[in-house]
Amino acid sequence: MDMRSNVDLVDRRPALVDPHEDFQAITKRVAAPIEWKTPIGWWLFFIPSVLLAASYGGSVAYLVWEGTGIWGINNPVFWGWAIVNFVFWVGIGHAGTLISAVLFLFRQKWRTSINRFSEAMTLFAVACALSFPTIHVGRIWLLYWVAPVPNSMLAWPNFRSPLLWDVFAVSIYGSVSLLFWYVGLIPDLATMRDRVTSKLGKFAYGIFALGWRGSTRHWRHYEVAYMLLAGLATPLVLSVHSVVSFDFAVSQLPGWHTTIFPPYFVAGAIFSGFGMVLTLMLIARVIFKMENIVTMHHIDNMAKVVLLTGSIVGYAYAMEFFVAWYSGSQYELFAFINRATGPYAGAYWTMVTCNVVIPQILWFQKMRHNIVLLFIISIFVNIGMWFERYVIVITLTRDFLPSSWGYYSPTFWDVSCFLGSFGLFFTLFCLFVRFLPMIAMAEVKTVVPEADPHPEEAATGGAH
Amino acid sequence: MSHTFPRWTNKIPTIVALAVPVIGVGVVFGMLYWFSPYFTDVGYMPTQPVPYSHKLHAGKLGIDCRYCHNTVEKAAYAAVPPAETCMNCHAYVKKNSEKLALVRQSYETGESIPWIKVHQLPDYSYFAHDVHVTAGVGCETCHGRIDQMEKVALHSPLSMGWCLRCHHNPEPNLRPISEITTMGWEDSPEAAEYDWASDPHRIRNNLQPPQNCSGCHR
Amino acid sequence: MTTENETLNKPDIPSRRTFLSAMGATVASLNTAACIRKPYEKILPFGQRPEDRVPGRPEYYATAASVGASVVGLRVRSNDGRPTFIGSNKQHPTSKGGTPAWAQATVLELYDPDRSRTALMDGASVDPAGAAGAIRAMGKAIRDAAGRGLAILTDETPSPTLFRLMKTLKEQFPEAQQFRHDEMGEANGQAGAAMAGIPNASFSLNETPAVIAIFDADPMGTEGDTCAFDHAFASGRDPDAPRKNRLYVVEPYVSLTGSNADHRKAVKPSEVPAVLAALASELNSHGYELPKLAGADAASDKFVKALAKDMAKNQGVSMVMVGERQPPQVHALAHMVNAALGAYTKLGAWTQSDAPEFQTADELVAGMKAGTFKYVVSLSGNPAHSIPGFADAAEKAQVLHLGSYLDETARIAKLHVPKSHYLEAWGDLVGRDGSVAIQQPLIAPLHESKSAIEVLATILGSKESGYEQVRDTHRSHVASGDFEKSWQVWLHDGVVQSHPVQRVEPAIQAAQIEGYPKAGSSDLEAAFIRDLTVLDGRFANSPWLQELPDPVTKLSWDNALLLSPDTAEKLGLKNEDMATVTLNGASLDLPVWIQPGTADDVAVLPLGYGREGVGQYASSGFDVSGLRPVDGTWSASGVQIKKTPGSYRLACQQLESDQYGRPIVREASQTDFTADENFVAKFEVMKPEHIDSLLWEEPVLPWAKGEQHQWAVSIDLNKCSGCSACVVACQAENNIPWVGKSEVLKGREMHWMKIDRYFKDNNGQFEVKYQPMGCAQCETAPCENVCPVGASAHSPEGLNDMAYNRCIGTRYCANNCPYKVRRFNFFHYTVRNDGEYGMGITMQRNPDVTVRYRGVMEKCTYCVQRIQRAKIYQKVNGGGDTKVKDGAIVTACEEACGTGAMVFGNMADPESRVAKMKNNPRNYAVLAEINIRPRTTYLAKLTNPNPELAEG
Amino acid sequence: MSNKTFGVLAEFDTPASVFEACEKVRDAKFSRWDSHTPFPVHGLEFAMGMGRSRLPIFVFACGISGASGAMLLQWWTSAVDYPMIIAAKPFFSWQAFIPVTFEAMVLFSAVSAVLGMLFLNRLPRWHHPLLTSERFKSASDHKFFISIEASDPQFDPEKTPEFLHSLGATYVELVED
Repeated sequence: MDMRSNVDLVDRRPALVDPHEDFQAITKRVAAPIEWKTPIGWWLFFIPSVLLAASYGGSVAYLVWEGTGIWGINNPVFWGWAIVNFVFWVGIGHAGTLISAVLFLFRQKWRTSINRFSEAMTLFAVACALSFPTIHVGRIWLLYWVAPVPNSMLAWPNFRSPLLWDVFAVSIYGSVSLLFWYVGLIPDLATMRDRVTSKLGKFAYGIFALGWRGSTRHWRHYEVAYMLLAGLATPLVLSVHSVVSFDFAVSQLPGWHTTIFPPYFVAGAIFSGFGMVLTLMLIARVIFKMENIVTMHHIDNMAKVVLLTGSIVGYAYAMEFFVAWYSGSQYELFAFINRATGPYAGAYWTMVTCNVVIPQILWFQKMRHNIVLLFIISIFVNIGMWFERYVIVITLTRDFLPSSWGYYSPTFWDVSCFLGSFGLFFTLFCLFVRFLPMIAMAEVKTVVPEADPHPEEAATGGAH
Repeated sequence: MSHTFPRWTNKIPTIVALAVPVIGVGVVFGMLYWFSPYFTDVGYMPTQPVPYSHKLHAGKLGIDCRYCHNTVEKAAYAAVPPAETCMNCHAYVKKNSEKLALVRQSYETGESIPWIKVHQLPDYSYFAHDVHVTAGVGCETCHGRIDQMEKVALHSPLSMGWCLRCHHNPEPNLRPISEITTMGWEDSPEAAEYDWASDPHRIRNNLQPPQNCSGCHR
Repeated sequence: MTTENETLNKPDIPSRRTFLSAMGATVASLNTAACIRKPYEKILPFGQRPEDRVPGRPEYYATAASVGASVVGLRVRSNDGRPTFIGSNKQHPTSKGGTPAWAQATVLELYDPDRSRTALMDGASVDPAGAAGAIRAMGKAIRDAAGRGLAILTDETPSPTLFRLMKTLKEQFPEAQQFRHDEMGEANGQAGAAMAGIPNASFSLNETPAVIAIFDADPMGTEGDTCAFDHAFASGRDPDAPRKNRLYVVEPYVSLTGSNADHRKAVKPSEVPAVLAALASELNSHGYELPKLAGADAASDKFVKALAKDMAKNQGVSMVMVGERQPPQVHALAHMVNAALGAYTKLGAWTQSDAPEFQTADELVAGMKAGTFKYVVSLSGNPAHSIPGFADAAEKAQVLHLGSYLDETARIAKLHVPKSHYLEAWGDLVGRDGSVAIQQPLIAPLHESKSAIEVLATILGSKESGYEQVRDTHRSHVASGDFEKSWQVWLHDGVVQSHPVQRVEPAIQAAQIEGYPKAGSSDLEAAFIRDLTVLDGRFANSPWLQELPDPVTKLSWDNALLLSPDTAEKLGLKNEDMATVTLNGASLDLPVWIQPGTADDVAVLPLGYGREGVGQYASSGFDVSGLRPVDGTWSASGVQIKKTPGSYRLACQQLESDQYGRPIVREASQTDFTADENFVAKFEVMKPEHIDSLLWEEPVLPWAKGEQHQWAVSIDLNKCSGCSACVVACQAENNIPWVGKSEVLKGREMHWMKIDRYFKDNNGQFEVKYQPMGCAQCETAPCENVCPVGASAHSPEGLNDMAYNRCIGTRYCANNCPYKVRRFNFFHYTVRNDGEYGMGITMQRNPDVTVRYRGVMEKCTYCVQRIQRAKIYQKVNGGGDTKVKDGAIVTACEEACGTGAMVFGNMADPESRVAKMKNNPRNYAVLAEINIRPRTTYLAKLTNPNPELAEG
Repeated sequence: MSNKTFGVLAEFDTPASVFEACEKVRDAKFSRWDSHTPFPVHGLEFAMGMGRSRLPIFVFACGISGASGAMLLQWWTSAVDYPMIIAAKPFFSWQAFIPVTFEAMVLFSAVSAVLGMLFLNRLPRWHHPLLTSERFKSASDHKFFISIEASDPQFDPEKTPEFLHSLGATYVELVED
């Protein structure tokens, strides 16, 4: 019987990886980017990123020295881009864990080619996200007061505050994602340890490989632990963006005080996350010649997810208006009409176009398979989702009393902090793709046909 | 081929596993003590421009606190007395003492004696002596045995937690109004069986020490 | 507390030393607010403590201040020798316990670093001795010349001592001449009164008229005894007032008075006389003996007819008022109308002023040009700027300038002497009703300054001590021997009881008035107005008043060319466009601001801004005085306005003027109210029973557990004229920084209290609604819930405490505040103020209020420092009774408010004023529907329209 | 390098072959042995005669303690130690405390899962004899191994390697300790 048929004998679907890849080939291909001499393309990304990241550091230093007044925030818009960026990054940070955890639980084997990649993205996005609420407070040197540690003031944090929930939710989300990502890395680190020749390499990979020996006795606990982490990360990923949405929903401001925020935020998060994964994946796949492992099949699936979540988000936009009208509260209704027609209508319609209209193109498979187009769409999704958060925050300009209405415009420092965070993100990302296996080798190997210890049963259709 | 890591490295995990919790707890409670006024402030004893001895005046001579700090019952500040007050006696007693030169000078020229502040609250917290005194909190309770201090030293941390503990539960620190300035009353036998609630001489028995922010921060 | 007053005039008063000690504390607070390591502090006790001085306990002294001839009685607080807050003197008859915004700001003016500090002789500074010598020398020279060639120029400050000294001067040296000029004065009014046969007398309003017709006057804002008028007006707005009043206003621009009108008619300045004439002739046809001036009836219309009818109906209790901006003839006619209506007999009294005879400014200039004057002694003001031609004529004379700033006059003066602030020098002031108040200093002069009295006395060669001079003036008023005793009483009360008042019965002859102005031209007219915050510019260097938004336009830090919407459209101008205004030769570029309610074809030009070389703040805005006609009239025709390229950003503090149909300011007419007492309920968005159905039970509401104090505020929108004195008072009391124009433009002003104002188009008639808005101490405060560190929590007495030193600055609370009354220190504004104002601002600061650090949220807590002080006082001195009496605590805003619009008190005490107000049917809470349960509630506004004019 | 033997190492080419080999080794009643694969081979642990991992119970316990600990902390700080009136809500407003409780639960269980796994696997162990074998490097790439330790009672320096050869090992070597 032909073990190289184009059908994955394990689950009778189109092969997840190019059937001509065997274990060794996979290892080679995945390890290649790390063993190559650094490609020019990498430097082209890395150097600008580092510069941007440095500018972020500079901006933050000036911010702490001078005060948050250097931003465009004012009364009534006390939260500006800082919070917009925070929610934007947290949102992006969702796809990773979702792909790894949820798809893992649902036994979606196609995830194996992209989960490592998107988990890394999650981590770096969350790192950027965490930086914003940290620097946006007025007295950053007292931020430790949010931690419930005994002190000589006998004072404790206020656990009723959504912001405190946020502190816990996002930081814990970050830590758990890190664990999840690292646990997944251990076997591949071992692989690298066994491949590298340099002393430093052996040492570095050796340390983090923890002396992994691929022992079945280890795999046994390892698989359970990984399963449990996936099981925990799944509710976590849903809770985090719900909690983030509470920052707005728990307040009583028109346009913020909405019960649909949690689901709507989560959908938006997945949407933006997949958008970002696509953006990065499409680049990396080309630069590092991963077409055989990250196949059209994967890309097509991701495009479908984008289409689905994008439509959910669109539905939420519509629903907001309905609820605002149905609530009978003149403040609510005004807030939403003002979004679409007020001084910031531009931002609103940008959001709608990028998030709802443009993704509809993906109904057509032809489009889903057009890499360039897909890339452009993914960029639009990123833009649109940033504007979604901007639109929400900017609702502050017109709340209850017309006497307190105002306007908001960002300053140079708002922009520099925002761009700077991208610098941080891409710097980390470049380092990741250069020094760590960006695809989970061990996992990919499990979905290769030869991975099955009972080929003959499989061939004769033996059940599993 | 040789090992990348020597054998002893296998012990590291055990060591870390044992050390981390210890260090963690250590840091938290270390900060709680070494970063708090209990450690940083208590015992602060600067040398004053005039070597005035409370031990002598308040202790040996038994001058009542209110003779000099005469605003303690009617104002927030228990004011440091003007040189005038010193001169009431020292115009006759030790009139030529070197130590008193500064006092005499201050009395004549009106220039202030630059006393160094010992009991120093941050400017965002407001303390009123008068209300505490009328509630029956003795000098000793916060300032300690002044009558035994040659140089005045800080007796209490004056930290928020320290204040609050008494505001949560003032009873143990209350004494008869007549004993306000008595030093050493806390250790005396009558302190043991004193029941503030049934004291007929108290001006008021309905104490409600504030525990909300604006009680002290304005 | 009065025993110390003597010590104040003795040379050795302990002022500067106590500053230093206080300084230590305040400066240190800047560091400690950040919880950085404690700084090293010293205690600086007195060498000999003044009697009754308790360190740290504030003391209060009665004194008085004046602008023009308007006197305000004050009760000033002093902390350790530093005047820190201007309170109101409830006993003063002409201010009736009110304080205008400018009076509140004078406490900062005292410490203004731009005040001139040393005397200048020919521009070179001289030591105090030298200056005194120079004045004495000049005095000697003058006396030797028997006063020949002496011109004394003063403003309208009504000081009996000054009057006495001038009279003695005139007696001793008949050839000496005395002139008077005051931009805030009432030259036209006095001329008009003289025409009508009541020279040198003043009218004081004692009770509210039933019908008030204002002709281009602003008795609430910038003219006359504003507090007295506000008080009288407010007393007639209550539904249960013995006499309700109705306010008609005819004016070219929206004055503060106009913004409170029941009926308002916007006409060009030159048309105002015609309207009054029309009213006169209408009244004539109602049988009053009043002239029918030529063409008067032409100006008559529905408004005038209704007004006349209304006045006739209220015979004796209705009156007209004409403003300083109108020529004397119009005033004269007004007096005739009032006499005919019998207003002067019932509503108030005329008092004979004991001021000497004065000549006018242009006579002075003429004399100077002619070289008649060798010595010109300018005791006040800045004549080189305010009197056209003075500067050029000055070369011929030696000018002695007594002034607070090194202004235009100081620069041309032979000898400039710094002028003492009224908080630094002895003086006295007589009000329009003849009541006299003693000005007692709270502090020795900070700089080498002299008061007008001292300078004049020196020139006269009399006793140079202002203290002695003032005492001499009033010694005679005490019949019996114990002058000292009554002197103490006067100082304590702030009013001289036994001062003789000479009332006059106005004998107004109903003759024809010569040269009554004819109806106005058809072209564009300019109207120069006094600014509502900096007045004529004398307070232009006060950052508080610069940042205080104009109650009507809400502009701060600038003046602008105000135009009506139609006129602006006609000229193709919109907000913040630059326009060139050309008027008799002179021209000026300034920005445009469209103000609804302004009369068409009128260019309104507020005075007092853009003063170069006075101080760091005075230069902001545009100096329109250059456009003003040389004769100093207040309006002129023949203005050209054309758009010029470029635009200019104006710092407007309220960008929306419409209520968008939201029930924020609730109002009804008196008649509708009597028809339905509970009309406010009609506005409710949600039914109370729906609001109260909560998800959680409320076990921790301590106010449900019989706490004896429950603080609350009630604001009667009927009584609030929008004067904004409370805003400045709040700023002074609570160490609120100013942020400057650039920050205001970003929307970062720090005022804890703001006066929201909304415009309303009441079928064609332009109306303004005011609503004071500060933290309402919501019981279910949205801000508290969201603070991650619990920096904002409730006190059991219902206060929404804000612990500045716990705040880490997430700003979530401010986002979640439905009233947006929380203020954030985006920058270190405190330190910025210190940088600009130096030690001055630190001296003014209230030691009982924390100075806030950068990155910290702040807001109103009902002056919690005053609450705590009163509670502690009660606990210490109450002998077991810890319940604070109603009225024992007065918040800063309440203290500044003369009309009693704002009442703070204990809700839990059913007898308290505030509890009673909460039971008033007009009581309502803004945004009650979101169940925040504000402790600050409002009494709905009641208008009193004339039924005949009500329907459009 | 000491001459003490750690054990014998046998190399296999396919998952299938190592799977069968493991079953045989298991039936031969070896106790101190192990198999090494570059990825978890489906069901191999059962082929080696091992049961399910007990990790989940441990994780569950930690999760519960994390959750209850968090709720306890919130209750004590805001209702007992220093109760403050916040927006007129109950001192112990448990509804508002749920998010933090949940997050703590997740954190505790996640950390315990990882630490528990490392503990049960006695990892990290950087120094291990097998890591010295050149051939063994491919255990993390494409080869499959069975190692039988010398400390196993049935171990015999001659017989055991032959036994492994007989199971179809493509290569067998002795590993020094």
